[in-house]
Amino acid sequence: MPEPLLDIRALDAFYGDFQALFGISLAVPANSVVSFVGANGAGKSTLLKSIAGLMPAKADAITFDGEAIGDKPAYDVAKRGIALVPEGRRLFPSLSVEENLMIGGQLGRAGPWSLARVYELFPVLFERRNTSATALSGGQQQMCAIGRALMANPRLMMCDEISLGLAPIIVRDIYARLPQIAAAGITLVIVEQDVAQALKAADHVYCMQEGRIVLQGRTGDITRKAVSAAYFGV
Amino acid sequence: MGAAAIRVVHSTRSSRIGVAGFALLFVMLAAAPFWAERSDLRLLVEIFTYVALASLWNLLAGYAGLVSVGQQAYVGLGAYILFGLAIFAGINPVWTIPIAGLISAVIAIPVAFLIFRLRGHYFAIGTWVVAEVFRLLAAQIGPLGGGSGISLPVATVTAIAETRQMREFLIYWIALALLVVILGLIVMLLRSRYGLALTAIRDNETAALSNGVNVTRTKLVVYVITAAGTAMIGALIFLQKLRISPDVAFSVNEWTAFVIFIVVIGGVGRLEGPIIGTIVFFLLRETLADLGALYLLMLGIVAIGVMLKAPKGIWGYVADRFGWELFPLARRVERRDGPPP
Amino acid sequence: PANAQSKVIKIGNVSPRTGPLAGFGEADPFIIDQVKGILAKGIQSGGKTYSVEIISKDSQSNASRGAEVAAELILRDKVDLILASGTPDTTNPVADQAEVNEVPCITTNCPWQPYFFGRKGDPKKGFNWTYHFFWGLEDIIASFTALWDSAPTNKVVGGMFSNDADGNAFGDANLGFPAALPKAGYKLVDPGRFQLMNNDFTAQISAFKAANVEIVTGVFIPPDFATFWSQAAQQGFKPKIVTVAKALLFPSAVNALGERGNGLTTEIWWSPNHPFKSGLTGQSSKELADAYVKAANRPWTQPIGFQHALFEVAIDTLKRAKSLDPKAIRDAIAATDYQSIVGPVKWTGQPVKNVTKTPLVAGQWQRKGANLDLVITANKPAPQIPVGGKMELLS
Amino acid sequence: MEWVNTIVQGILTGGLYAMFAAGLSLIFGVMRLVNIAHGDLIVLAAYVALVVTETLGINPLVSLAFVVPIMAIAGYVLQRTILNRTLGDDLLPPLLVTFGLSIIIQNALLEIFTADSRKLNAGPIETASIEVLPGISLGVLPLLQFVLAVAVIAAMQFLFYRTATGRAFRATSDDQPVSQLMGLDNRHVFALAMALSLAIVAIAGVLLAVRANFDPSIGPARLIFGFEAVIIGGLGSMWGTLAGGIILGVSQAIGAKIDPGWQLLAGHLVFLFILAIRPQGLFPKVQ
Amino acid sequence: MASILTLDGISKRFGAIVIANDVDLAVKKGEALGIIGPNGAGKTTLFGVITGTVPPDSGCVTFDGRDVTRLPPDQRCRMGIARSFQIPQPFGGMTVFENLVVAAAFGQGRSEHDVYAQSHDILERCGLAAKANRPASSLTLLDRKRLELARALATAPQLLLLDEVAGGLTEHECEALVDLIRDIRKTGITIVWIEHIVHALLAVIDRLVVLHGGAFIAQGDPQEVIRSPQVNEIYMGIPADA
Ligand SMILES: Nc1ncnc2c1ncn2[C@@H]1O[C@H](COP(=O)(O)OP(=O)(O)OP(=O)(O)O)[C@@H](O)[C@H]1O
Ligand SMILES: Nc1ncnc2c1ncn2[C@@H]1O[C@H](COP(=O)(O)OP(=O)(O)OP(=O)(O)O)[C@@H](O)[C@H]1O
Ligand SMILES: [Mg+2]
Ligand SMILES: [Mg+2]
Repeated sequence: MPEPLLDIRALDAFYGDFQALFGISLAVPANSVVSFVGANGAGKSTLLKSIAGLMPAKADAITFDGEAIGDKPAYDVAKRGIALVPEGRRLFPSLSVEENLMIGGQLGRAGPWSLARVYELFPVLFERRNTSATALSGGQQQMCAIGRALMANPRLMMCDEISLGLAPIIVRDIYARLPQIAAAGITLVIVEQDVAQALKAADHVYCMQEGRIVLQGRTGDITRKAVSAAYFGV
Repeated sequence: MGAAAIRVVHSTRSSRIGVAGFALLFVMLAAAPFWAERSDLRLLVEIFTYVALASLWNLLAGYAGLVSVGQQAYVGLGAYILFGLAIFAGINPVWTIPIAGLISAVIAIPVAFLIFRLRGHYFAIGTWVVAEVFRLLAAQIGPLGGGSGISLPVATVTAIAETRQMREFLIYWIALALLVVILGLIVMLLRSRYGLALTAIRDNETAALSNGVNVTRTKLVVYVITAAGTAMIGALIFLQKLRISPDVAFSVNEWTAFVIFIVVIGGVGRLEGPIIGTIVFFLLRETLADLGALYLLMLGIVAIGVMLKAPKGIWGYVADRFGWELFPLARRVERRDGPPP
Repeated sequence: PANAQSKVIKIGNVSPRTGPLAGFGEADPFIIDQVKGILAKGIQSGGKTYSVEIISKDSQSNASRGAEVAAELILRDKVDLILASGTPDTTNPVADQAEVNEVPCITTNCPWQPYFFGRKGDPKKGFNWTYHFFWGLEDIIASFTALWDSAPTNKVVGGMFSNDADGNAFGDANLGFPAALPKAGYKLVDPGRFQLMNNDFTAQISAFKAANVEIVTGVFIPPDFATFWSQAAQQGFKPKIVTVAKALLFPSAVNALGERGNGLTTEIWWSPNHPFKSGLTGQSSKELADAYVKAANRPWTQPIGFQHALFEVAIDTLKRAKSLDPKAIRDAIAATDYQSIVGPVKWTGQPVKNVTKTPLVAGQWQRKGANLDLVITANKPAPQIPVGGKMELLS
Repeated sequence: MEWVNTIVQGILTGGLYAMFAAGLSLIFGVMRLVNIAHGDLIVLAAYVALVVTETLGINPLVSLAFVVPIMAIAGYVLQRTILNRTLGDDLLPPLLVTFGLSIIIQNALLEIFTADSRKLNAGPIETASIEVLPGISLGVLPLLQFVLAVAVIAAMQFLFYRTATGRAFRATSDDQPVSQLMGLDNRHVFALAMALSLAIVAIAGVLLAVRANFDPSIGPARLIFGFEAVIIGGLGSMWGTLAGGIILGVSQAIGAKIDPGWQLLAGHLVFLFILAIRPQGLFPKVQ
Repeated sequence: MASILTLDGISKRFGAIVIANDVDLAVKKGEALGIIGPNGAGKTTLFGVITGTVPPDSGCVTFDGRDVTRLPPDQRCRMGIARSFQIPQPFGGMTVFENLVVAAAFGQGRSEHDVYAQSHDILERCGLAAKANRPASSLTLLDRKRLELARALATAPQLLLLDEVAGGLTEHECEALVDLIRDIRKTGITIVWIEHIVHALLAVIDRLVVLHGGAFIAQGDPQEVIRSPQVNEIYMGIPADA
């Protein structure tokens, strides 16, 4: 097996006294699509935040491209090519749509994604490029958030519930484009509630429950039923 | 599970101890004229006024989310009303205190309509400007000394009571009574529907509106009550100081900044905060004030230090650490069939 | 111990040591040191020897703090006599506290009208416990007009009075400049009271230009005067004489104006050239000023004399007091007849009860080498004080 | 003509207020930080200029070459060590900390420099003036100050809305964790903003020191006008801040013309009036 | 049956974006109406117009026979209009129970003590009773959504406006939610529900409207509307071969 792009070993995470992750270990190979499913509060978002450097962790708990980054601050992690589309979009309200995208690209990492490519992916953003990001509807905001992450030309992109609040047509659209994004050389980590969607999009799926991984496998080897069983903890 | 199966409790064990403690403290303080020195009485009056000012500001900022840096407007207003009525209408200064509260409440209403249009930082600066306007207007009232200020005629002061001692006792008791009334009112207000509404507004104004809370009226009530209370305290303070001038009566440092220090050091948004904060403030002042510039320098350092090390204030730190609460406001649900509290 | 305690006399002193008025109190440590040296062996009073304890507090240039520390001195430290100095912001609140708490009090360094009327004093009754010595508005008007009389002008005066205790007193319609100047043959242009810390004096400058004003007078704080004075130049207003109080008191403020400070005129309460000696230390004015300059390594200032005189009067009083009873001390103050470093101090009921006056002259800041020096140029109201030069016109 | 003069001079005073407000506006826009110590920092800059001019014997305007970088570094350090730790949704911590800072600066200056009134001498330029119309002379110094204010504000506006740094400022001000995800070190970005703010403070401080006497206690007096200018202009709008300053300056001049007692009052009343009509200020850029 | 809510000629635009252009809508008492539409169509804004947080440019809103166009949100809430927010807006510093008490006491204009029992009942129905004493800020997304719903219910509404309450829920959670909303319906409360999870919506509503380009481009029987080619094209996007 080739050296994984992202290697997580015994990762714990805490909110004050509350432990949200318990010794998570996993490896994400380069150019793969990995998805996480799990009930609300399972710790999926926390896992992504830990990888992105927004939660304190031990240095060697997270290795990216051979380097220990567990203790690095978020801005440093971002520079190494990890992008996160955060849960709840979190656009910058005082920036216009275009500026939101541009700030995503401000690290200046080389790669295929540019303003033009993002507008091509989401034409509505082009139409609204000069309005304030707060004036976008929920769905438009989600597109903008994805575009913003793409603008960084990341090697690893993590999407936290990107289909949340989107019209079915858009969800379909985004998932239809994921292979395209993956093909451009971006490794994808997706958190998704819709098990069917997750199984369809990913090569490998992890099921989380109460801060632990309870089931994992290649999407070909794992049945939807098994996932559901793990999912509901039955 | 039926409706009868739950009950809602306010108090905790520490709070019951707290209430008993306060009752005892009140009795002791009420008897202070019989055990304390003249200088202690005066210091206590000053402490009471600061506890009251801080508690009122805490109600406004900590509970209603109205961070005002212009409460000196009402301290000064109350004081000027006292001086005006005592000097020109010949009213006994003691009686002008409640009148000052009433008049200020009335004046606070139009002011509120103006500044309630502002939010957050803008509100803060707006209140400050209003206080400046009050100060500059006071400086234009010639009969009250204009910008020079004026002293309360000795005869007016001596007319308060027959002897010097009686006068000092009377002022002490008035201060204590005013403090107890203000604190009591705040506790009652916060435990009432208004308290709930206030916390809701502070947490999320849009949601509060959409859940039927009349946001403007709730804020107005708090603002007006605070204005009235602050004005009465202002009148009392200047009855002690005997001399008034616009710069002093409407001093942003003395009546608002120090008050904010006190509340934040003690713990904002907690009833105990202003009391703890005042004690710390006076301890510092009593020990260091003679150092002049160095004292103020140290005060600044203490304020910054507390803010950085214990952002919830001293009481916030203690309460989180040990789960103490002397005036619990939270409503806890308990099941009747569950374990006893 | 009770016996030992009764042998201590406590003097409380309140002055502005920090804040905008700190210049007034800056000599206090020096003076208190000097006085303590002299009193090392205590003082004789009513046949007994007492040691003297001086407790000095800072009013922070703030009337509210002034009242507070005065109350502390009276109630907690139980001082026998309380002193205060340095503008009405300190003298008045302290005197008010002394009056209602029935403690004898002596104050200075504040014109007597803002002291007396600012405290709602009644000239017929006066006060029971509080005494003041300094000069008054009539003196400053007299010395200013004497100064102006010495040079040819059109006698049109522009008045700049701030809306504070001093400015309102100077600009008072009955007691101040507006009433007195016409009587002295001058025409006053008074645009109105301005608020402190002003950034723009265009309105006043325009009014003065329009009225062809040649003399400017009034009361300023230093930053306001500097603003006014540079705006005047920028807007082409060139008066012949500028005589203002307060802003030109301290050498630092005048020297800060650079060349534009040369030729400005002001009132002089006390200077090293005053022909008075301290009844306590025997120092002449010159000797006192020199001692201060040596000890503090700072230029002499006018308040020094008065701060010193305040302690002189206090000690004289205590020596004469029949007992330490407040009334006895108060009576001793009333009976004072003392030669101080700022001149004789004796409360005779003139100009009003509880107030007595010291002589006042006027002079000009003139360049002497690297620094500006304050030279007495008009002494008509107090001929006993010698003039040191002649006033030069500004333009 | 007298009225024209009144208004023109009022506009120049407005330049002074805009200069005071520019640094405030910047950090208010970026960090929502109400800096109560701003006035005292201006005075601090004036003292730094005093020390620089006295030790090097140079003209105060030349001393800017030293004072600006010194203050900028001070701002960077101040933000990194203290102010960064107070930022958040709550407006109280920064309010309190900057108030604490204000009394610390005032009293430290008092301890070091005493209460003496000081002034910097810039030479003949201080009293120089140009007569633009008969009866209307404009002081060269106020004019210079006005021009500098406009230049500073134009530069700020450009920086804020046309450059990557400005974008970083705004993004970080909106959402700190997410801006970190974009590779921005929020502590550094804020410190840069404060450094820039204090660089402007340095200019304001030197101009203040040349314009009039200063002592350790005069900082807060003009602070409120700075806040008013920022708010009248609207959050995040630099040109708005300039407009706010001018509106204040002119209203005060007109007030003073009616009665000097109404000078400051007129400015405040106009401020309240504008806010009553437009609570978000005249040209808000940010909600 | 009488209309409980009518929108008459409502127009609203933000700059160049037209949210509503002379829109009419009548909601019958007891009805369950679904609203779908592309992202940004203006569905949430429409809720704002109904509840009073967004003033319409023109047109009028009638509720229960009264013109409420000029009334503030709190008053409309007390009249019986309740909403849940698309992005949950809990009172974070209060406990879950207190959140409910606020809604019940002020939404119904009753005294605090009178609503304790009722508030607790609603918490149980919404599956939040176990967390009653937890601060609302500590809730997960699902629980926040439940709290939104519970608070809206606590105001004892006649008309309940739900904005994407099913978004982000797992299938299982979603089913439970649908059951809950069905139960609410049974108590006679009129429901207007905006949702992108179409299958959840279809399980509850009687009528579906589609908002697009400032107008309702389709309305009627949910199944028919959803299958119409127009809706498929702009909203569902099911490829022809699926
Ligand atoms: N800021 C926080 N403070 C305290 N606890 C938190 C915080 N954020 C999350 N938690 C807790 O951590 C646990 C994991 O939360 P997380 O958001 O990672 O779950 P999730 O799997 O992403 O759920 P969801 O599907 O709701 O997004 C939950 O129990 C949650 O209550
Ligand atoms: N305050 C505002 N100022 C300007 N434009 C706004 C404002 N609020 C909303 N909009 C715009 O109005 C349109 C409708 O927004 P709204 O949130 O109502 O859409 P929606 O139909 O609820 O979308 P979604 O399904 O994504 O939640 C969007 O294009 C949005 O950008
Ligand atoms: Mg999540
Ligand atoms: Mg919506």
